[in-house]
Amino acid sequence: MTTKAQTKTARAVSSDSGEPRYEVLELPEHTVEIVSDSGEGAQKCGQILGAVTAKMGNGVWTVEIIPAEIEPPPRSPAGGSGNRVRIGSEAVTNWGDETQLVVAFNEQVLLGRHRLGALADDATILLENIWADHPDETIQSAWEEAKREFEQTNYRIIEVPMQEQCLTVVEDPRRGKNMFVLGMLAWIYHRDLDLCRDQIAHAFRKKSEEIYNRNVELLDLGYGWAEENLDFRISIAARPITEPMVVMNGNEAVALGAIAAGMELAAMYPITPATSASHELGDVFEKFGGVVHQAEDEIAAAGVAIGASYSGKVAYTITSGPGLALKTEFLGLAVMIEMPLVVVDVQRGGPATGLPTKVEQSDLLAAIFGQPGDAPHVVMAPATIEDCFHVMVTARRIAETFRTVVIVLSDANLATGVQPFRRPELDPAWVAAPPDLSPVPEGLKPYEWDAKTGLSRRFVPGQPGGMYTVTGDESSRVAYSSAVHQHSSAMRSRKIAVLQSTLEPPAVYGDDTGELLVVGWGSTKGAIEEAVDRLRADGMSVSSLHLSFLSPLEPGLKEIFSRFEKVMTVEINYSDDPWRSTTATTRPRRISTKRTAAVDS
Amino acid sequence: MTTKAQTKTARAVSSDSGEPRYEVLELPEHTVEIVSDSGEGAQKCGQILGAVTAKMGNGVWTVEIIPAEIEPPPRSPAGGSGNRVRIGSEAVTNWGDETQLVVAFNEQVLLGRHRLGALADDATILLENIWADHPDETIQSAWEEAKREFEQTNYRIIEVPMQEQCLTVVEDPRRGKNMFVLGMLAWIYHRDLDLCRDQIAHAFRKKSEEIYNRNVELLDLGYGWAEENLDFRISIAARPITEPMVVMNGNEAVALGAIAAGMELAAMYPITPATSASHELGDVFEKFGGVVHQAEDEIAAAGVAIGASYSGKVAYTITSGPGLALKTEFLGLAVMIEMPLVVVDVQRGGPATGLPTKVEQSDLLAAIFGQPGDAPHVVMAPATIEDCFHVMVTARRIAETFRTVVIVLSDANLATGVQPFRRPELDPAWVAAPPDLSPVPEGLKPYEWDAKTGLSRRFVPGQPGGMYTVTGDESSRVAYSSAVHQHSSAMRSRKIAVLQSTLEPPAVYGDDTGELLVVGWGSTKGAIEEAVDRLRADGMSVSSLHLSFLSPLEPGLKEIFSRFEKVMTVEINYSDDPWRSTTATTRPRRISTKRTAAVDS
Amino acid sequence: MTIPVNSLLQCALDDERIFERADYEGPIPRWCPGCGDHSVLAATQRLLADEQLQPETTVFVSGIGCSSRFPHYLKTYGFHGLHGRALPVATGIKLHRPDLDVFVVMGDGDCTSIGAGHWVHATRYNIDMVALMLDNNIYGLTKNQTSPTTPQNYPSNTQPRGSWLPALNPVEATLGITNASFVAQTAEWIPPHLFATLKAAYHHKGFAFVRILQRCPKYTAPLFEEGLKNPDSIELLIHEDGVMVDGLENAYKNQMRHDPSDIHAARRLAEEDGRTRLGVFFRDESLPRYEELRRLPVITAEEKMARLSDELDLHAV
Amino acid sequence: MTIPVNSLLQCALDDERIFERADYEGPIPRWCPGCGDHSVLAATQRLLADEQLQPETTVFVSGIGCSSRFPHYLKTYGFHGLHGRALPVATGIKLHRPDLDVFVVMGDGDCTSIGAGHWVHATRYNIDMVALMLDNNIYGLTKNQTSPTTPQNYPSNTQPRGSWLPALNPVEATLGITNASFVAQTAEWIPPHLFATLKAAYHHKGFAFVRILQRCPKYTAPLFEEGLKNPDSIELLIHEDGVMVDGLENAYKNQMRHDPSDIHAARRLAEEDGRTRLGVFFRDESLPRYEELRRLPVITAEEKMARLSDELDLHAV
Ligand SMILES: Cc1ncc(C[n+]2csc(CCOP(=O)(O)OP(=O)(O)O)c2C)c(N)n1
Ligand SMILES: Cc1ncc(C[n+]2csc(CCOP(=O)(O)OP(=O)(O)O)c2C)c(N)n1
Ligand code: SF4
Ligand code: SF4
Ligand SMILES: [Mg+2]
Ligand SMILES: [Mg+2]
Repeated sequence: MTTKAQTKTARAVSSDSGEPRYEVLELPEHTVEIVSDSGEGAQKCGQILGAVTAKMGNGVWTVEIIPAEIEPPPRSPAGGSGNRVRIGSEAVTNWGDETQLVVAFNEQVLLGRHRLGALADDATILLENIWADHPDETIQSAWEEAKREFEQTNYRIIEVPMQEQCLTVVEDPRRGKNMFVLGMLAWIYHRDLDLCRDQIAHAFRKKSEEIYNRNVELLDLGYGWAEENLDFRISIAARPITEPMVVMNGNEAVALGAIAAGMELAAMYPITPATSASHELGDVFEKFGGVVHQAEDEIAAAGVAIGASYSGKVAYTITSGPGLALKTEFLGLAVMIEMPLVVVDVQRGGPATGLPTKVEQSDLLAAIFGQPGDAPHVVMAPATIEDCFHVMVTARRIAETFRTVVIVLSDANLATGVQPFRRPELDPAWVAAPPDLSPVPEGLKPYEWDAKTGLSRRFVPGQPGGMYTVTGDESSRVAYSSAVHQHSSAMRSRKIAVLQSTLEPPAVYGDDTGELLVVGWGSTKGAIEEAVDRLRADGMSVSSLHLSFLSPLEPGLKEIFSRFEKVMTVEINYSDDPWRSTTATTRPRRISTKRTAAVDS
Repeated sequence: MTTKAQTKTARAVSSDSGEPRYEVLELPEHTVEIVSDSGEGAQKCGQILGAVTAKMGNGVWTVEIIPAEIEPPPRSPAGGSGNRVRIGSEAVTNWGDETQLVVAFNEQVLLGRHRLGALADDATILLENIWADHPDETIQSAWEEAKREFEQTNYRIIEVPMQEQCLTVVEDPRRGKNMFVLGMLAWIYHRDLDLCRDQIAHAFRKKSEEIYNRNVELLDLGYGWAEENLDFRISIAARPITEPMVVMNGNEAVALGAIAAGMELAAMYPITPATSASHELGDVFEKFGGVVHQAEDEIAAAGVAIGASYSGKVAYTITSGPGLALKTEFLGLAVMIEMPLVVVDVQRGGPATGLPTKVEQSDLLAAIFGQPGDAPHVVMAPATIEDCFHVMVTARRIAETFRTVVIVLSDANLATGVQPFRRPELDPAWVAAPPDLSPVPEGLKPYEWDAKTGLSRRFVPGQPGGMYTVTGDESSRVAYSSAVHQHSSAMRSRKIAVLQSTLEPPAVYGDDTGELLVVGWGSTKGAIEEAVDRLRADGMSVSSLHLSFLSPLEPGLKEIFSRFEKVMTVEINYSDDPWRSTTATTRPRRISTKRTAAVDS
Repeated sequence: MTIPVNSLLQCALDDERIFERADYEGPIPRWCPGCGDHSVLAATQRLLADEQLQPETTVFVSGIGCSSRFPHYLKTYGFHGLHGRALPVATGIKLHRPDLDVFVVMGDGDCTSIGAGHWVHATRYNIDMVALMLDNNIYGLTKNQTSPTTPQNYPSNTQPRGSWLPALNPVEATLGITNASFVAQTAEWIPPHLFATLKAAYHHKGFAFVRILQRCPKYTAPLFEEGLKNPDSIELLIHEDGVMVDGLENAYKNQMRHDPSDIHAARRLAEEDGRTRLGVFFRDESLPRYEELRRLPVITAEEKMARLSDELDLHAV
Repeated sequence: MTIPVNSLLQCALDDERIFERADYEGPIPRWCPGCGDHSVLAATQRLLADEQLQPETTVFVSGIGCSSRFPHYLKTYGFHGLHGRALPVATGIKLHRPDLDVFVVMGDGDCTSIGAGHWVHATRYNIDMVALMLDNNIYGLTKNQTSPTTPQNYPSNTQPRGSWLPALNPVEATLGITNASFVAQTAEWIPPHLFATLKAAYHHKGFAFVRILQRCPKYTAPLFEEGLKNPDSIELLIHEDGVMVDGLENAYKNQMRHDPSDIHAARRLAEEDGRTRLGVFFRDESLPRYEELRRLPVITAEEKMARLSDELDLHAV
């Protein structure tokens, strides 16, 4: 046995003779990550583990560890690629705290994760041991140096002869380790091997039978090796699944949600972390009569979506911060001409190129206030991956009913997080009705707003008698007077007020009154509610409130706030510097936290 | 005499025999406008009247009446072109209320102004009378119809045989009426004829002596005609000018201010109402070593300005709302790379194409919050035409000192308004020092912020030892960790806090405490302060406060607000619909007025 | 879009309406007297009547500029959008609704300056529509600023000492873009030629780019004097596959046969050499059209949900 | 800008430093193994040393993409800006500081898709700088989406059933733009040709546009196989005024004399016909350069204020 037990151990594990060779830790939850050089397949290993875990009835949240480069040099701290899986006995709603169990394919990627503070101080680490005696001396000494750095920690490092083992089955261990690791983890977490095999078959469905067989062989090898050599297993209770579930990431949910909403045109320009939604859609949209148009830039993507909406069914455009910036002018136009449009902004770190693969919620103010001129519109934020699906149906409906722009603020956390959720009960009524192309009744004119609701009829090309020219030029459309402008401004704002009046006040999570109310929106919901649970368990009087609409706000907030002594917001963005002596006035002041540490990669 | 006195008269004018043929009204102020088809020169007439008035020591505010089309059809209500001049015995700071005296070259353009509500109910109107007996019957009947519409009002309409008179001097009266009218107005307002002749000479300095002579002849003709035929004159006291003054519009002031600030590159793309600043500059900038670059679009204009700033002296870009929208992404970059940059936004009505020639202050929120990502920067607003000059000097200095973006919010009101102000005492210290190209001291690195101030040194190409790559990619510049991002976010925000700490609290206009405080910013200052004066004269307890900085805010506001029972803001933009039931929370709520009526054209 | 095509087709077949020119006329245009935009509008209305296009299935998309006010003066559907962005909007319309007849009207600044990127890509997409660029060599609406097509040394408000660069040649540039399928040039002051060119563009299957030389008496009158006064400065390119106008032979003596399938000849003829050439430079209907490569099945909401359910199965736990 | 030019010039004359390649080398590049960007970087460093360019007066401007990381790996000044917007930034630098040597590095998406409008206009401005387009026929950094230069039918993540349109030909397109003054093509896997082309571009006075065929082993390996394995698929354009590389005759048998002053021949040769042509297609130093048309006097702050005072006089009351 080549495993070398470290002197430091995270947990006391009995290994006296006579007792079972391993201890089973019964835990409510556990977080594991697999990290390798990119191209070694750690991501696939994590994905399969996540899927199997979901099928077994555990709560699970999977998130990718993405290196900054396409293919960073091997064995570099910044180059780690992989997956992080949080497994729970109850539903898991966020990526949680530090990682407790790490499988690392080399000590450098481990070092990268360590330096980012991503790992629990007492983490257990399963580390490929081939590097210690590597013929290349620089590698040997890098190994030694890393080991010294780890000695400052309480990690329990278990060296695993992954390559040695894999070479008994495959020639190139780079193409096999991941399934060997999957086997180890299956043993540790008591995963069902049949389910593992099913998922392997699904993952390699486009590959040959031979490849499937080899991967299963590696799986069994890892399982067997762990059984023989490891001294701990982890058991996390699961509830049997009683209702049909699906598992996917937030971008896939957005793509499928768009289909469910009956949208037929997605106009986009590639940008991380939004693009994968269009990869998913590009693959399947055709079957639904849909088109993914990759435009020459984000401006054109907005224009194409607006042109498509104008000519019939509501279209959408999807992007991230820099692309949202470029669409600004077109969004103002869409508000002015009251053109239904859905815009998905999958937020990343900003400003400018910023941190393209990292989560941030810093596009909020730009989404609400970014368009020059008075341009009232709707901003919504899904809070979960399930929401990412349903928000598209709602957004499309609001856009169409209120002839307005709906910006949907997703983020990198939702986009790359993978989670099971209740399978949507598909309803054909979600699909937009075909536009009415019947003749426009005599005498009906465009811009004849109902003064009470601010709503007016949209005429669609093809409708006899409806011919007119939409324009963002307030003057050439009606007249060049301030009374006209005042009225149309009122109408554009009023319909948003009407929308607001149809919304329900949000529900407080926790007690209805108390000392502290934590207010959030978007992908922080799971984390905030879990924090509230923990604090309440500690006896603190904390509740939380999650906003689904950022503009207009849901009604009743003032009343809810008044029931708590203090109200704070938690957002992943940077507010004014506390140094700042500013006082009073109308500027939004937000308390915020940067919370990118845990899964920073 | 062809003048036909109307039955309705605005003021009782004694015309008994024995007394003087005319009455002199002694007034503290009066507002006159000259309106014609475009191409008939009413604008020139108004400009000369404004300049003469300023030279005589009166307060004056001149503003253009601009038709929506380049060359609208003659005699159309929407086609009126001209100038509006408000004359006072004290300084005049805004365009005031309705017009009291109108000179109209035809009844249709008068109708246009009337329908916009631009005229006082008891206005006196001097109207060209050629149309009444025009050979074209449709014109005759249009005249009759218009006259009927005017009968609903209390206007005093005096018909003037302008064309008939002018034909005694020129062949084409379209090219002479404006100077005839200038003569009439010179008589009415007791304007100095020598000054009028000087200004005519200046206005036609590129034309022949013959043209000058003919115009002076027309001036005298109009003066004489008025003297013989009119029954009223207006006398507005003036103070002799004791200090040197200049007169110009806000766009010219911005252009000359940019020169005074030592800026050497203006990058722009044409857009109303910003373009005229670049016309002015295009004419003179070369003499100062400057370049006006008309880029292919607003995005490129921003990029060119940033590239120029990067390579040395701070550059600026100038635009209006739709252009600001397009620059959004580059502004985020400039904040991220801490590149000094001045952006002038001459606001117009929005959103989208909106009302290109009309004033609005609706780009405020987009200017402050429009950039995706956390992008703290500076937003300032000149309140007067004089400010338009000086703000450029301040903006350049702040941009450079704090390595930040400064957005200057001017508007169509300032851009086209003409007003005399104290001649700037030019100071060579305003001019940016040439960038320091000496070697960077050993060991000094970019992004080495002073943690207290958030400031760091900018390395300029040409400096030996300073070679590095600026980047908007937070990861490729330092490292891809949340700690780095947190720190750099803090530094980018802190320097704005430091700037704020250097600002003075704004001064309250009126009493320091009271019932109501009116808060404004930008071009509304004159109007707000005049309103405060009037209300205080009526015994009301009202003061006002004008903000020069919108972000960061000047300090001490909370304390000032606390001294008043109520605080309201007055802005030219549309806030939420009052229908809206929203409550509480962090959204800025603004009380606003649309105030485009008075000079709407 | 999937729904209305068939029913509209049916409707078109049943349609017994006959349209006169007046049926396409909107409010009185607000261009300057003598502005060339008037002529283009007139020729367009003639085309619409000649082709009996249904007003309700015809869409004019424009940017911002004097020329871009075009749609307001027609009684069809219109989209007067953003400066420089007419082509993406038109692309969206045609991708969603291939049954509509789409015309795009742009100014020279609109198309070749702020809209240059879209111009390149719309040409490349080769979607079936007519794109008219009304080229007055100046920014009209914003009052006299240099445009990319302003001739070298011609002064404007932003370049008061004359434009610094030679004028961009939009025909040459479009001919350089891969997948360009129809490139023509005409002059609005020769109405029969203008009409014939619009007609050829309308009948072309693909993206038909027409540069129309357009007088702006307000700002660029001198630039069009030669072309107006001296017909010999103009050369007409004639061909059965291009444009042939009976009756112009006398006024325009310079006529040259040019086969629009010859891209090399087209590029040579497009070059600046003192002559103004009018006609179809290039035309090729065999090139791929972006919207056709994406044929969409028509499916109902129920079918959609059934197929979506299949997709969800792939994600099932 | 007005100030430093003279002193820098003096400094350059006094300069006795000699630069080695290593003096231009920054941190280890983070591109994939085998990525063609490595070769371009190496050739560029060789050029800098060969020309003894001062690191502090040399600026590399880029957009966003794999290729746009270029400036980080050099020890000169660098500006890694926004996707598609390298050219306006470079324009601003060179307008303000004609004394600097400016190089622009763009990807194919960067330059021909989102940056297309700037590409057209930078070509037209003809400002003295070198513009390199690293063309791997794909979006690399964002992981495999179709670019305008992706060949027809080649699949990607956004067009999984293959690109719908034929690839845009950037050389042909650039040659269509009025005032284009230098257009060349090279391949990074032929280092001597790459180097010679960069050198010619650097010595050209004006805007030198170089399309570099660049391998992306990660996403488009098959597209470069033919060019790599079969030298006969390549034809070198040779001329004294273009690029001539001794020693390539044996490996690359197809050599063709082409005079880069001949725009017609250039356009023909640029067309897609199965051969990959490398060399200088077109070159003309007589065309106007935008930055030169705007010569700026050097004046002091005091002089400025004196002249500004004269301007104020015109506005005096
Ligand atoms: C984003 C944006 N930038 C600038 C403008 C201002 N603008 C309106 S029309 C125009 C150019 C007009 O020239 P052209 O396109 O040639 O059309 P023309 O008026 O000559 O017909 C400009 C710059 C605008 N409306 N929007
Ligand atoms: C405004 C904006 N849109 C999109 C992106 C995302 N993005 C980054 S690089 C890139 C394209 C990369 O392709 P290419 O320009 O060909 O360079 P390569 O990576 O292939 O070298 C895209 C779309 C961005 N950073 N900014
Ligand atoms: S300015 Fe020129 S283009 Fe515009 S309407 Fe007048 S003549 Fe026509
Ligand atoms: S993805 Fe392609 S272009 Fe990018 S670094 Fe890798 S090989 Fe090079
Ligand atoms: Mg034009
Ligand atoms: Mg590429």
